[in-house]
Amino acid sequence: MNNFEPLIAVFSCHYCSYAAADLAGSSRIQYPPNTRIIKVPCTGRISVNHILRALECGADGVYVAGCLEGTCHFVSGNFKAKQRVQSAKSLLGEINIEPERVQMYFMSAAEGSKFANVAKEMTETIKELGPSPLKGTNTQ
Amino acid sequence: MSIQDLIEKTKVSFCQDCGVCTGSCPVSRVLPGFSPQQMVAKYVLSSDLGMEDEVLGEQDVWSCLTCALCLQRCPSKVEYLEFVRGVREEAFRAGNKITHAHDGILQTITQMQTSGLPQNRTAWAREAGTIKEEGEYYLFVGCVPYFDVLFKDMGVSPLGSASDMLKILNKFGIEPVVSDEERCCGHDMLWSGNVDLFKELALHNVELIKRLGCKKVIFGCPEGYLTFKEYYPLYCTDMGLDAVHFYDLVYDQIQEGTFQLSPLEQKVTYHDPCRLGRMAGMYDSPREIIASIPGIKFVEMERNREEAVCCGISCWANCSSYSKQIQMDRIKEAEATGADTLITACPKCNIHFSCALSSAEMGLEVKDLTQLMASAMGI
Amino acid sequence: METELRTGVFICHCGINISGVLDIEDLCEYARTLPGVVTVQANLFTCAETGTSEIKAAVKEHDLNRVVVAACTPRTHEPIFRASCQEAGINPYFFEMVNIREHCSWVHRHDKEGAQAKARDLIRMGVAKALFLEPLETFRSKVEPKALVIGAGIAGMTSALAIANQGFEVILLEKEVEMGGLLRHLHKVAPSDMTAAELIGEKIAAIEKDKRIQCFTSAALEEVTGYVGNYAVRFSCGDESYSDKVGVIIVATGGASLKPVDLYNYDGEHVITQSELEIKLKDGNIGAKSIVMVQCVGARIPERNYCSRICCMVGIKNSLHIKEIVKDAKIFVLFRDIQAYGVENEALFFKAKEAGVRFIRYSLESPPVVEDGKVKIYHAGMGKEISLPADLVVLSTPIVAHDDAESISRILKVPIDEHKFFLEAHAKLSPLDFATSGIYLCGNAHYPATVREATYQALGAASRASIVLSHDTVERVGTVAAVKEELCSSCFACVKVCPYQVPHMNERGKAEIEPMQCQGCGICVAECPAEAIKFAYVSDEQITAACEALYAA
Amino acid sequence: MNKEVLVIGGGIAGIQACLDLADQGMTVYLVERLPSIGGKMAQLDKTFPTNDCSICIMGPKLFEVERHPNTQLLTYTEVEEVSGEAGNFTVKVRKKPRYVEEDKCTACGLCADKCPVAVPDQFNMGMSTRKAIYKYFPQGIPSVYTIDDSACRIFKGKKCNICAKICEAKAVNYEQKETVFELNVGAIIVATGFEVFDPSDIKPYGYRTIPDVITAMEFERLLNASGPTGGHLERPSSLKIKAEIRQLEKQIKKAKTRLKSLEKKSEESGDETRKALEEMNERLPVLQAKGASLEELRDIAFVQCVGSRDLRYNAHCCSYGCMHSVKEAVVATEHGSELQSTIFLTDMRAYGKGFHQYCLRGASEYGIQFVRGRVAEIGVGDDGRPAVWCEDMDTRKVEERPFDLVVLATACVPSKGIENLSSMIGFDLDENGFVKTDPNKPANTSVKGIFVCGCAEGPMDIPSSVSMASAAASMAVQTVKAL
Amino acid sequence: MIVAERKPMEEILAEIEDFQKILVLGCKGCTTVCCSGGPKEVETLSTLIRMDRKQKGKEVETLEASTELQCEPESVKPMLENLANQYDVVLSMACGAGVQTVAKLFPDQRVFPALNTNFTGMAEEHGVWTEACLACGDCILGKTAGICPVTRCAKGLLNGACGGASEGKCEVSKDRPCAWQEIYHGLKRLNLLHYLKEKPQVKAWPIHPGKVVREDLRQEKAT
Repeated sequence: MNNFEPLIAVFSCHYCSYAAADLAGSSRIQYPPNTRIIKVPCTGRISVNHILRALECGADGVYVAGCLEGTCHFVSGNFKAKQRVQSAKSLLGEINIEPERVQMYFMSAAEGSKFANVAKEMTETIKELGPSPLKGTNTQ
Repeated sequence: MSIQDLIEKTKVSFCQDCGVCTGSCPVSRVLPGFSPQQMVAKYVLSSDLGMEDEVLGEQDVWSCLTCALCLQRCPSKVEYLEFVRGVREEAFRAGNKITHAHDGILQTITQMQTSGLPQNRTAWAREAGTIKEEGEYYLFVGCVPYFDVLFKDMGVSPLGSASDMLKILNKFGIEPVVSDEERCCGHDMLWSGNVDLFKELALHNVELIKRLGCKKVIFGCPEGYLTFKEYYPLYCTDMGLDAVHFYDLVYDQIQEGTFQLSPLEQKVTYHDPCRLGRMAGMYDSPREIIASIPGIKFVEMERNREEAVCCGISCWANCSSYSKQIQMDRIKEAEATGADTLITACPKCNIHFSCALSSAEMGLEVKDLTQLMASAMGI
Repeated sequence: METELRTGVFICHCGINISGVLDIEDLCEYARTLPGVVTVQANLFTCAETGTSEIKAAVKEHDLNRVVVAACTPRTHEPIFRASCQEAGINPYFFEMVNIREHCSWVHRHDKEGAQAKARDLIRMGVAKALFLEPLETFRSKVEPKALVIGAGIAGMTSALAIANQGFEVILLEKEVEMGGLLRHLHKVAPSDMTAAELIGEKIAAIEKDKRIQCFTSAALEEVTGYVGNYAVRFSCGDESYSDKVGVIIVATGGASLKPVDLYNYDGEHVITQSELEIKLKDGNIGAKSIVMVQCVGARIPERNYCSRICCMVGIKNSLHIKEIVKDAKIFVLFRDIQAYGVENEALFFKAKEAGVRFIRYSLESPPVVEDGKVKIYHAGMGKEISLPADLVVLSTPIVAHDDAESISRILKVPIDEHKFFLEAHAKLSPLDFATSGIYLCGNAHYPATVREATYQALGAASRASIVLSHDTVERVGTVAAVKEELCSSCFACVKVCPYQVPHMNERGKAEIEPMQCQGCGICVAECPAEAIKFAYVSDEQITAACEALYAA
Repeated sequence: MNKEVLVIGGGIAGIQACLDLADQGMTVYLVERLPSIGGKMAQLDKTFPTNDCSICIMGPKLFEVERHPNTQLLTYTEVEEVSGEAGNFTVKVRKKPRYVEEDKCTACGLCADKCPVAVPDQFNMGMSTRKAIYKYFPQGIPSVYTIDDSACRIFKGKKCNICAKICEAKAVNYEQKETVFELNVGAIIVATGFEVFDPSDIKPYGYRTIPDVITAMEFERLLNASGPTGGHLERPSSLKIKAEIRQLEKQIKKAKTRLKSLEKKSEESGDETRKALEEMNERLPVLQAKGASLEELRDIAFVQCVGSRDLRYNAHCCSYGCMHSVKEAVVATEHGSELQSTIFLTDMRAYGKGFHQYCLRGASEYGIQFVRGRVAEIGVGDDGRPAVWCEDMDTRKVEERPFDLVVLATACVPSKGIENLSSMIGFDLDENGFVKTDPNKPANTSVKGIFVCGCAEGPMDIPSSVSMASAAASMAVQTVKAL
Repeated sequence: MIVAERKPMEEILAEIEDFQKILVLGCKGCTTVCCSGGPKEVETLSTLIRMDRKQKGKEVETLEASTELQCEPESVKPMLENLANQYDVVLSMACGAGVQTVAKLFPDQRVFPALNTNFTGMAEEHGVWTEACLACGDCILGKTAGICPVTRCAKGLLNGACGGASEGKCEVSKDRPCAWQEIYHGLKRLNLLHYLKEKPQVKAWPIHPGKVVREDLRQEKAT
């Protein structure tokens, strides 16, 4: 599938990764346009259902981008997010959908280039994995 | 004066290693490897480390035209010229000599004047106009007579413009004193590092003029004027004389409108000599004189006034292909203005430009400002 | 819910920042097809007065109850548009902002249709989310009129005095035995020529005299909880532990000068640092005639790629002081770029040159080589390597962050950058604030600064802090979680996961969240097995709506 | 206790001081002599080191100053007289008439469209024109129009009042008079900023004589979307040619219509206009050919320390020149990726937070070349493009390098009105003309109760101005509270 | 409370393989508290089912609901009645009692358990539960310092330690403390060691299924 352009949902937190995305923007660091950011106050706000819902609604890949461990603005939000991403991956494994479609990343507000690299890297991995097995009619 | 004191006096330590001097220097544009900034840095460091003799023998210091463009543009106001002059003194004392042009004939003439040989400097003056034995004004003739003899074949007549000057002075009712005992003003010696000879000449001239009872010394040649005005006081105490440039006198007369000039249908441009413009600060008198000639069309060169470029040679030394290139650039710049005559106010520039023109078929003609005025005054 | 959802979409050109890459007309066209959208307008500068008044007019004209703006980042511009919605008469939280500049036009310049498709998706998601926006109110909480200042260097002391002078109490913590920070080791402070000892002596005397300042030396900050206006702080001083309530916190923990271990064979005797030179200057004997200073030692190099701003001026100042003591000292300063910015510094630079201090430039690729008694360096003037006599070599090293910066950042939950300097809210326009409201910073803790800069940064931080202290309440916006008691299964999950221990069981045996204390992170909302906690600011319905709008079938 | 404070100057420093004071409950008068606040920062396109768009990060603050309950914005106003002492200053201010009612004007811009008079626009450094009735800049606050009485025909005795007729809000009022009123304040903060040094008397640089030699601020406006070329980078020389072509085409059209009307009246004087028409028709293709031959802007030179670190003009360093040029080179590359920038400098002064990395990235990712050596002379090469003479201190080569555009990073000099303000109030100035302060009390001037912040005190970058503004605010509050 | 855990997905999917309309029925009681069968987990399970079916291209319709107490007919009956014929099968996320109540109320309705009921347990920390009570019907906790030897001792000995423990840890596995040593320490603390000397216990193990009848509460059947 060479010209397959994956659709990747990104849950990013207002204080760190959203700010990093802004910095990537103001520093004009180019990266593929496959990511769609959904802003939340903290990645701790994201539950397993949101991740599964995003996949079900047509995303080929989902990643949650939180603050560097230990610097989360809300102390433990990114740990909870990491646990929930891990549980979503194992659930997907159970219904044999590739767990690599869901990832957790950590970055600080000052790492614009890291945000861009993560976007590039995730687009590449999902391109290799191919379109989401759920592709077909969008049920709901 | 040791280089350390020289650095102190001329504030060379302020140098910001910025290279504006080299970027402006006409010589470094044609002579690769010549960088005034590097030269300064080398002398400063070697004197700091006490290795002065290692660098005093270098030739670069002589390539500098001492045209003061770098002094005028230096953002740290380093007195670059005084520094070069001081270094040349030290170099000269260490036996490092400037390479003379024209097989050193000019330098020999200056040398001979100190040996008391009687000179017939004033014969032309008696024919051209009336001069006096003593009086208020003294006309400093300088080396013009010698130039006349040496460079006759080049179509220049330095004495011609000197006699025109005398005639014009007489027209103004000034009968200056001219003396055979006058010696070369010593400008070339000062800038070639031979400061002892310069002192000797300076003291002699000052003593002569004072003996003749004159108060004001009129100069036609910018180098004499500058040397007498700025550098004689450094070595002669209580001179009691002040130097007056011929063009300033003419300028005063124009202001009073005492004489009429007949129209001249010519398109001219004017070259500011370094000694007169940048170093002595006279830009306007020559231009006023040209402007006062009715019918004349005056157009400025691209690089004029304090931005003017040197005529390529100084102290009759280091005349080489690079000086020719500087001259040709300057002449091309003059031609580009569409003028048919390039007016100069310095006998040396006149000679150098004529020399460059002689070997190239250019429509441009070089003329001395005094001669231009004389023809406008029907002399 | 309202009668009928009427959404207005406003798409911004932002000059050419957005329209340079995205086709605004096409986006407007597309937005009109979205459910609930009543009017779509494009604007050259939506954030300008013309733009906001256009929004207000559109709200009135089409009586909109939802506003979506597709422009730049909400982090800077959401407040403007919220204020416009409020003035237009709708709740400021019926507003959704879509970022099609930083996240789209600026970063996908090379793939125009990919960017266009992304912009359309983002607008669709914004409009879908807007349909589920809910109105929010603001809360008020009391402000403790007291400040905590961490670090009693020149910066800490200055801000403590400034806050006290404005009539508020201050707790000043210093981890060392005595106050003064880096200045304790300095001889003189350029250019005022006042000795460092006098300067800090003055400040310490003022602090001891001021009853409103409680000063604790060899103190350590243990724990900080709470929020702006209401921080509970616990610190130990010696072996006693104290806890108190403060309204604001100022981080003035300063920095340390790098020990140039195995650089230019530093031995602390013939090859010393500038601070060691300061001690020699204090005793007035240098014991050396020819001195070579080397700038940028351990700075502006790949592993520490920042310029420490003040070491050039320290070098120049000390070279002048040496010249005062040893008239004919021969001083060479080997530099890469002299940071003598501004009026005073440049004047001092000229003064040093005038006094005969020589400056020689070297490049990162060919640094000087320090051997005993001499320093070898390539000299551009001589066109070759020369060797400078040096019976004393002084290395100018950069200011680096203290090693306890990380622990302070964890206690206060404030970010630090890769060099461990504290990260300010905005590099240009809020250099003295943290993103967390109520916490401020100044001096070397933020970035190396001269004494003059540290002083005005400290005064500035005091002013920023006094903004909170000068009001007796601070406002909190209603972006908080709330429990729907009828759904709660009293499983205590929320009580256990909340990082701020805000939820608790109320007398009816159901979970309850105190709105003032809730920080609005949403961790409990996602954890609650009974989906009983509602978060009006970012509700599940909004997130699900955004997910559903991800993929246009 | 008089809780009122006067802030003089509406640049970023004045705005920050005003907001800090207002947020602490003081009543603040912000006096700005131009029609809108924003100062020099409003003229910037982007800012270093974050590449934020300058007006985007400043806009919210402009709104806040206008909206804040404790602030009173006095634009187009100058301070006339100051008397009294700390805690009780009486200040006389004169508000120039805008001839537009501030409360009625909705800044719709209709009047400007119709206004027949066009004059050089100072906000765009004179590179474009604005009408006699104008808004200082699009996001300007207060968002109202102003009539420039030195340009408007009404004030030259001619009849015009087009703008009054067209204005739906009936906001135009030619009879508006200047108002003078007195303020009684406890403290004053001087935030009058700086002027950009005019390099026209540095003859070797040929500013004004060589069209493609411009100042950094002019280049900033060329980069900006609301600038003279809408953000499209173009050389002033090609702009001039294009303007001439437009002018010529307009004249040809006018001549054609006049010719037609003359022939209708069958008078013989038609041939004189016909001759002029032919002559113009000949000149047009020549100009058009020249216009077509202009290739895109490729090579840009940035000349550092123009009038700075120069004992002949300003001994001090402008503190932001190096970073400003690197930023402009970086931003320029966005406008056309094949642009190549070269910066001629002596010391690279990137001393602030994130500055050094920014310059490293400028060199590695944006291909900026740094030449160690100050520019000596800018002449015109034989291909008509500006050529820069300089000695490269690393390679020692002296050469003339041609460029399409030369940007002069000019010095920072004290603002025009600072002398009479200092004589009016009595605070001292240092020998360079900036406000004199004691390093240990950086925000205090020599007069009690009068404080200073931003570039009025000395050249500094934006973060320092903002910090110092808050410092001045703190000192003002401390002084007022202590009395 | 009753602690239960979700069955592996593959087992669940196999159970409901040939059904189209699936009612995923959570319980807001114990399985919500132990985060295995609450409304959130119901949604997770039904999403996974839909995703799985979609992946296989097979039709499915999922219905989500949660009873207050699935072991209480009054809570189950009305809900399932008004959802009648909207589903072919009930996938219950309640404990065993819930599943049986549904099965009992709707005998011809296929009901599948989505969870495995583990034990009646107590919460150690968020996300960690340990077994506490076996419902033996004859509680002796009063005499064992509140530590039940039946569930806390690996072998469920009633009359004292087996003697295999070392350093207080059971010989079965290192992380399990020996119940009887803990009981000894507890009693010592409460100086009730004399309970250990009492005559050995004999447990009257209940016969399943146990039944509790509270005559004081029983509603007379309307005659």
